[in-house]
Amino acid sequence: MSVDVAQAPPSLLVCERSSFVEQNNRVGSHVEQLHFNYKVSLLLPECSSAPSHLDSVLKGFSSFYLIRKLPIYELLNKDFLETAVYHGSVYGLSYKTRVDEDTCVALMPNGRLCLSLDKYSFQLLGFEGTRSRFRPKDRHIVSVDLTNNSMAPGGRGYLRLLTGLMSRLPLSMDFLLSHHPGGGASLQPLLSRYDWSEHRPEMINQVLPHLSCPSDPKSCDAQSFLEWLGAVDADIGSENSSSSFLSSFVCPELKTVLSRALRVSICGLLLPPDVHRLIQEVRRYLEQTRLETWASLTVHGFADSPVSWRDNEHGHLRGGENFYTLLMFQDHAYHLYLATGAHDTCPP
Amino acid sequence: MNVDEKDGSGVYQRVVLKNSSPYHYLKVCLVLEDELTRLSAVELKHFIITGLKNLYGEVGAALSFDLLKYDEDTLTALLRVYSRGLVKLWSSLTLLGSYQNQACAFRVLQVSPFLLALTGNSRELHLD
Amino acid sequence: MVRVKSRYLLCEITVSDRSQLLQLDDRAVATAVRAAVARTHGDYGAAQCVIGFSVKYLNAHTGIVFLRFPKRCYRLLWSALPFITCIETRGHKIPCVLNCLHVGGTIRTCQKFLIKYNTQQLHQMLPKCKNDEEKQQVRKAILTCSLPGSNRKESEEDFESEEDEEE
Amino acid sequence: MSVFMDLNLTFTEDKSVLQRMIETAAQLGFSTVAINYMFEPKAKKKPQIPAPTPITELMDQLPVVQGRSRPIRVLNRLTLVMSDSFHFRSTAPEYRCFDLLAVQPTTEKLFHAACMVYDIDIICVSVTERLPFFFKRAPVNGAIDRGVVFEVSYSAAIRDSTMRRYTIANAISLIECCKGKSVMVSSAAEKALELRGPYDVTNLSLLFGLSDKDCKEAVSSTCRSVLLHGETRKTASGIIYTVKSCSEASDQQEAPPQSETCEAPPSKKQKSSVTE
Repeated sequence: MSVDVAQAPPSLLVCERSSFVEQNNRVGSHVEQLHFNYKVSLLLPECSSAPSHLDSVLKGFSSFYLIRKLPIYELLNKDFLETAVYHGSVYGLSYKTRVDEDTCVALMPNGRLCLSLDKYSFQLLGFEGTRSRFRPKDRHIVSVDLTNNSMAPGGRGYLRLLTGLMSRLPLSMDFLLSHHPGGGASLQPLLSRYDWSEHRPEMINQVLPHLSCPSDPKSCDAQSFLEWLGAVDADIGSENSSSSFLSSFVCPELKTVLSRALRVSICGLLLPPDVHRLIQEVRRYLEQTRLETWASLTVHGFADSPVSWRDNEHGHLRGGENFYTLLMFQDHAYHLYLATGAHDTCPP
Repeated sequence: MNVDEKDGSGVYQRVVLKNSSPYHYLKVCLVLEDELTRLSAVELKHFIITGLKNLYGEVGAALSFDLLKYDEDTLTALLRVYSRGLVKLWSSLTLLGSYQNQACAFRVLQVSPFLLALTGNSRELHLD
Repeated sequence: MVRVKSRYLLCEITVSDRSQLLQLDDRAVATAVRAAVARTHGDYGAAQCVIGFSVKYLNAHTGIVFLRFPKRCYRLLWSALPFITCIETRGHKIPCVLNCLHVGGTIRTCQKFLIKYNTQQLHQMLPKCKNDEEKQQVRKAILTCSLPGSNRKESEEDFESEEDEEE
Repeated sequence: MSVFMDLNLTFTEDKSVLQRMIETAAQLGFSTVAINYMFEPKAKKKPQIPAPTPITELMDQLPVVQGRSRPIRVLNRLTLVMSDSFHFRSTAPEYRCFDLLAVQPTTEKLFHAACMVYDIDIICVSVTERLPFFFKRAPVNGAIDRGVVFEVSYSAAIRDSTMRRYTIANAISLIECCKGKSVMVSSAAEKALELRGPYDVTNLSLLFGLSDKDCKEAVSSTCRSVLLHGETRKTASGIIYTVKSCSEASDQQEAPPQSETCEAPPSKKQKSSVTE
């Protein structure tokens, strides 16, 4: 039982290189499968303001609702199921809960309800679930498909879960909810019963002057490119010499200096369809510009979501990072980097 | 490091890298008893090196890490350290208890193998 | 019953003037090792040798020393040994180098190694002998080299350790 | 996995220091803290056990835990520093005012008794001196079976270099002995700046020889089982629970049970829920 102090926690990085024109490219499915996005940040080199078509997409991200103290059994409400969940594209995630400490709940667009419970709550709930992959002894995952026959209102499984959530484990928590096109109408009956507020994703535009950047991102190695991108996002200067006392961080080799670059970031509960639309518009933008250029898009998932890609379990050991970076070029080629932390399954 | 490569037609390429990140990044904030005390970046780095030297001796003091960014007003810094040195650096930050005879504490706000993750922490989402 | 696992390091203290060796004692060596560990590995290293570290045996004539480290961290502690440049005893500083000859799991294996090592040394001494009398003595010494056991003999060479501690 | 707890904030007379400490703990993400009243019985004289200050007197409004919508939970705990066996009186009614009861034995005999006999929740491991005795497997395993938890506190390691060596050394020898089970790491902080965040503590416990998983348990699940164990002491093995109906019993401090039934040893049921 010796512990090595020199050991770092594990991480995972998947690099994918392909082209949008390729039939079996998987960008679309990757985007769809990361359901709960917290932040999208876009970097456009040699651009000072986004063209109108791009701007409208950026501003057109769906708004989302915050419901305070929502009892979870309300998600099993018959009317709510019929007006919203069965139609698909309802995104719900518990807010101000931590996946490594508390109970977390996620409602996925495919109608799947996922509860990540600690051992004691799981025993109280009395509904079948599976052991957590990462903390098998004290965390259990209950994942049910609400669109399934057995979970139809009145069915046995349905009643069991409903009574469990109503009497044995009366969970109630702050909940983020959104519905794809537009959100509104189908969620209104549910919202009207509780204290709720509507939120718009928060957008920040920034033009970065004189940015040193790797001259050929296509051939740049994944780790150093991601590091450079992170440095741009965090406003870290890379004008060090490698022998400097404070920091030896430098821009990857063969660098050029961009006269300017546009950085846009959006925060909130962001929906995959919106991200997908943004990608299409960025591609259009790349086609239209005459400059030999590229664009990068980073999408961060929620650290405390019980699922990351698809319905793969997601955990939080030291940081619950799950994000992907899409690097797009003019010739429709793309690089996709999917990264996860220690308690996470390999992205599909 | 583990690389598993599926190379289809030559156009589609997928590589899975396990624990490939050479560095870990920490976002830390120094809290001092006297809130008016300010440190320069060089002082902060020296202070951290002292901490490493106390806990891990000369071997620890030789551990190289970078101060990527430092905000003197909030005493918040971004550190980069080789993955092998993460536990050492982090624990020595934890055990640093005094700066020039006044009590202090390092609050480690976030740790990640990816620098990008530090700017997209969903735990910072405040809606009220 | 679970055994406390240890590693025994068999080291040779090399000094320029062999007579200085006689001034050494267990405590001086232990202090020197502790100080070196604390210097190179700080409080963390020092904490590792609070419990489980001891100088098991010191032969002040040959400069052979047995160090006992906990198995969990012996590599860490071992790495500090080359940084010992002098041992302080009774106010004197004896400049020396600790040369690690063998690492074993029990004292017995270390002892076996030590006997082999000493036999080798004696063999090397043999050609250098000036007169027959010396040669005879060395030959006799080689013959008496054996593990202290059933028919062990006291010899003038003092490499056997009296203690044979199996835990 | 349950919420993060720090079951050892040292009590001081100065209310503002205590309030700052509780606020800082909430800010760092601890959901439950316990205020620790250290008590060292003096020889011969009949010891006077301090009465805990009610939480409501301490703070008007409890601070909200960082990133969560609920307030922090504050408990009371008594730690007896024992140098003789008569210092522990198993039936002392004063003990009932506390949610948790801890003992810091200073001799091997007392350590053995604390592990095997005394009806307590926590055994503190001294971190300010070289251990006066070695840990033996038998009593340690006995304690684990009974659901008693060992505590290592880290704030002494922040204060001083020598203490740091003893903290690490003593913690390592404890954890070698109990294989990382039933160990809780707490602060024993005397002021707010000696508190560290839960993830920092997790990382620090790696130095004590705990595995990645046990580290996180040391500040969460293990603490939770301590709380449950503390409840069994108050409520007759967790089976019978009596509350005086007339008194205004706050949710922080239940009125002491009426009968002596609560002195029964923790039942099998509790044992399994703690060690699982």
